Amino acid sequence: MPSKLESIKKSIWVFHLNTGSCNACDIEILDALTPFHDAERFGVKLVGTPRHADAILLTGPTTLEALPKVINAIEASPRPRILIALGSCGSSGGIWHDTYSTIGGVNSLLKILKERGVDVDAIYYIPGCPVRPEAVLYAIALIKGIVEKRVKSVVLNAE
Amino acid sequence: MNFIRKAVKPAELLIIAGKTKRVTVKYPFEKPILSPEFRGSIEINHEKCIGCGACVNACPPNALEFVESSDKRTLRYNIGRCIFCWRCIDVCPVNAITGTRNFELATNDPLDLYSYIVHSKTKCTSCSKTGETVKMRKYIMQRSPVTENYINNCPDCRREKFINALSVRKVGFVAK
Amino acid sequence: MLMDRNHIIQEYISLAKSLNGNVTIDNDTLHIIIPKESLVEIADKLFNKYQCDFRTCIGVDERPVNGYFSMTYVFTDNRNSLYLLIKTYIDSLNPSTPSIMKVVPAVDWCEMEARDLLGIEFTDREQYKLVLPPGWPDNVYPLRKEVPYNYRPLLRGTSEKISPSTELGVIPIGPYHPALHEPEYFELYVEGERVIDVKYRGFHVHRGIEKLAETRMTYQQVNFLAERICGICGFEHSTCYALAVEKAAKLDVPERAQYIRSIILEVERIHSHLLWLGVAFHVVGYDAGFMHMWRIREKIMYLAELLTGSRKTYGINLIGGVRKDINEDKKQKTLETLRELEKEFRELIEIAINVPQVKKRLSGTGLLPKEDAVKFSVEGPVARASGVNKDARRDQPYAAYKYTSFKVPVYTEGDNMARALVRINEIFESISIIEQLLDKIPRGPIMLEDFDIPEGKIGVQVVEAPRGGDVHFVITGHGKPYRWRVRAPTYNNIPALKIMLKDQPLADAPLTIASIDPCFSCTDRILVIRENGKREWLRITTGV
Amino acid sequence: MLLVYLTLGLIIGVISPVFFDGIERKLKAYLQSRIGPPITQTLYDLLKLINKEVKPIHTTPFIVLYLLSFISSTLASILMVEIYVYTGESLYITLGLSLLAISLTSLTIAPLLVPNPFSYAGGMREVVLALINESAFIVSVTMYISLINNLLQTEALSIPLVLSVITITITMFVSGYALTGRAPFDIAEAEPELASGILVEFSGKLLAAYLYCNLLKRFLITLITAGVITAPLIKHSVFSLATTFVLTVLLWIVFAVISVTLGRSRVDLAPKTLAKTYILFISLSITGLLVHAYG
Repeated sequence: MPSKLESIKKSIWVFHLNTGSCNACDIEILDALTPFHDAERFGVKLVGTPRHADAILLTGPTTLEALPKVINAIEASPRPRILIALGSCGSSGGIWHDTYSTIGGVNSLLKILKERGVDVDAIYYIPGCPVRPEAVLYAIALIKGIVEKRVKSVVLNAE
Repeated sequence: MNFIRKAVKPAELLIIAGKTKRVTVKYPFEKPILSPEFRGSIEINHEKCIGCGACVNACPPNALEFVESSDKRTLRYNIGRCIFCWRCIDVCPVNAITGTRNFELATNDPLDLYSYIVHSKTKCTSCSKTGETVKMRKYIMQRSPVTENYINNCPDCRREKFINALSVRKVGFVAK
Repeated sequence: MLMDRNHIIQEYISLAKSLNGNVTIDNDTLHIIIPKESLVEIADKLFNKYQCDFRTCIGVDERPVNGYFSMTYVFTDNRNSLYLLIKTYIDSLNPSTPSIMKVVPAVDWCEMEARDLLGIEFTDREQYKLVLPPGWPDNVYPLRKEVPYNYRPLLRGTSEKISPSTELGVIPIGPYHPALHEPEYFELYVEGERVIDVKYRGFHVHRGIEKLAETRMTYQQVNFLAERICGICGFEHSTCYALAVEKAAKLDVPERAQYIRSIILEVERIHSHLLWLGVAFHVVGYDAGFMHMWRIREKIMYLAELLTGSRKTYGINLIGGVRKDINEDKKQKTLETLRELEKEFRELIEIAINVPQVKKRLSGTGLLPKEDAVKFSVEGPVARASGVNKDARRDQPYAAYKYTSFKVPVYTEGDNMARALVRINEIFESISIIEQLLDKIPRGPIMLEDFDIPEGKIGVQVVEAPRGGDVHFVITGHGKPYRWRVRAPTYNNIPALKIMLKDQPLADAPLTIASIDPCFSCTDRILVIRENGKREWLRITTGV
Repeated sequence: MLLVYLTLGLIIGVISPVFFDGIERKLKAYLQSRIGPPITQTLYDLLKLINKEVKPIHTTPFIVLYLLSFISSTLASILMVEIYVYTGESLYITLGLSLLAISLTSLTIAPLLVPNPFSYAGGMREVVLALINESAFIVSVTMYISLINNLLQTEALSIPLVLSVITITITMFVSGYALTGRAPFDIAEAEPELASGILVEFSGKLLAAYLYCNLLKRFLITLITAGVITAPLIKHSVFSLATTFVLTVLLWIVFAVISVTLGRSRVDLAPKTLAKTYILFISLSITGLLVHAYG
């Protein structure tokens, strides 16, 4: 639904979910809103309830304890909604990607969401450990289409 | 008097605001505030990399991993899992890994997060089992006085040959 | 003083001997092995008679080594800089031991954690599930050596539905809030706007750190893992881990490295306290204060990046030293930044603390009397605001703190204002500590070359994090720790919240919860009515 | 001619709150040393919300009904205030104030219909605040009009009367400010403890409608305050209408600046402080009036 996503580009309201992260990303998200970085100039706002959210920020490898609540929160947010996996833990489980009490990043979560029939309109990944506030701003600019995607997969032959 | 001064104290915030003015850096339209020491993503030079696996052993979150197949050994770098500690740079014996100050890594495609360096594996001349990477073997040969014959075998064959040679010398034949 | 210390050590030894204990002394640590029958008595004596500080307890699966489980209780004698490790062996077939909760109330959680993770039963107390998620299979104890670290059970019934409730007096408060730490969930029972009871459910971030360290990781990798226990005071954790291993292995780390560690620790303390003040202002709705506090904090973040290479999770600690040096240029820059910071902070905090709403809502709320503070063994600014004078930097000097002089601010009011004031004073102290350290920093290497770590040695270390004492306990193993136990200060502080929240206005609950600086605020729990008319509680208790 | 002005005024009344809010956010951002969102941001927010899915609550129809009643009575009230400013007939301001009472009531009730503890707690707080402020505001506005007319008619300057006018003006400003739900008095939304309180369950169009209603409420209250100040002073009809609008913007900005420097109050503190202030100032004003009349 690209046309629907177009409508949220000018005002992205974000609900922040800590799914078991170490808080470094969480404070950097907050930092992105403070004077030096000021994400609000892009229309970004942190909201207090998933009902108002356009984007759900996931920071953390999604612990088993947090999993049901994460699913509920995503389900509770109205569509169109985007998911933003933040930091190395969010993107792919990070340093905890295979421990006993996590499900290891957003990819496993997406599978579970699919099983439950919870749709997400787009997913963005922001690597970083922790994510710099500028990296958050870059991702927002990417969502809004201001900047070009710079990272891409390369396959190189050693010989 | 003191009472009034205290009452209007909160308004002094306006003075501070007036003094500091705007501090916002207009990233991405301006350059970000980045210290010269910042650790960003790493770059692996595929020409220098020998596929030894020192970085794979040192990497705390397993962002650098080997993906093995019968004749290829692929070094996979997962930026999505990298914690940017640069331990791999510390341990790389051939300085193939360099650090950058790049943090603009956001993407909407999970496949973008992976990059690969494909190494061919050596084959044992005796048993066709595959072993370390070709470049790793070259690296070892340049640095240590081992014969090509010796190193072209896999460790199993090497041991077997050694035992055989030993038994030939001691008892004159190879026990089956 | 030295006489005194020897005298008290003798007293501890005779106490242990009288209870059939076995004592070995290792520098500042007394290892006391005691039969489990005498456990309660010795804990009672140490905690109540000698007024030792209870830090944590550790369950260890020693079956591969000697066929027993063991429990170790860490006490510290703050006046004499002594660590007392009370260890008892527990039969592996029927793992059960008396609980010391009657005499040391603060042991509550860590005993339950040992029960969850190792399957040790505790008699004479109420037992409940604490750490593991609901639906975790019985008889699987992740910290037992035979369980693989990446064992993932199939969990069923993951959606948490509570029976339909019309009670509007229950206000769920949990953590999704900006700048908060561990996701925690509080259920506040309110009468009008007054809190009458509190229920707590935490451990949403149980990620299996301890298990990971003793399986997949190596000694040097664990530093980076330790740093990710907490994103705000991570460097304290990695320092604490490194110091504990170095203590166990008796490594002589270069002085310069210790100085650099102390400097970075103080930088982190300043950033953490500024963050807390900002968040506290945000919680009381004073957003301008929050913004300006974080504007000031940005300088410290830049400084941290300059000194270490990363804004957070600095990643410069290794066992044996640090990875980045501080050169003359950086030193000047640091001093300059600190001077600016001090000036701006002084200006701003004076204004912020005088905002009528901030002042009114901080003073007199979230009271924690001294007796309760001692009973729950609370840590850090929470303890110091309630008149408990303890600070590991002074009591158990580590890194380079013995070369500095600083004041430990102590207030007796025990309210949120006192906790804020402790933190404000500590920022000024930290600035002065960094200046002293930079002034005195010796030349030399920053990393110990070539060392090995013997197996089976025990190291325990307390490091004063911004929120209180971190405790790390390490038993060395082959190439990696055999057992690594971490206790963060918030672990002891949260149970005290029950006292602090009771009879408070609901509006101050987030502030009070934030005041212990797990600074988290609220959660949503949303009642949705499904299309089929079924009522269902959605609990969105996750978040920061 | 009047009809043209009024239609114009009404259109301004409908659209401008959205941009006023944009200005307020920009100003706040400036006082927090940052750039802040563009002035059109609130408009973007509302447009986006309109395009979003609505998560249904079973009481939605009632809430919509209350919001409709709010919007209609508010627009009628704006019209009445404009006519008052244009003509100077105090009958119209009386009508405007009674319409204000209706509209505030509908807006206060709406969140109480949401089956959620946060919303309920927030709603109750709103009711407590509204009870105190609404009456204080209406009383002070009516008193202000009669007092200022009295003052303008008296030949010699009467100090008790001036004092009386000053105290009642302060009451009017304070209660008006409190009614707009800004900083110390935004306890109903109280994000940290109540997860946006009264707004917690609203989503999509419903949220857009509710947020817009709140902006409209702010505008109406600011407009009334500006209107009663201008009307007795400037008699020229169109000019006084224009002045009222300018004054509305200025007042809005002043309120915004005040709200930056303050924190959020508590539900047990705010009504007490407010009630004390109102009782003190209104009785002072009455005393002043009595002294003027009989002294």
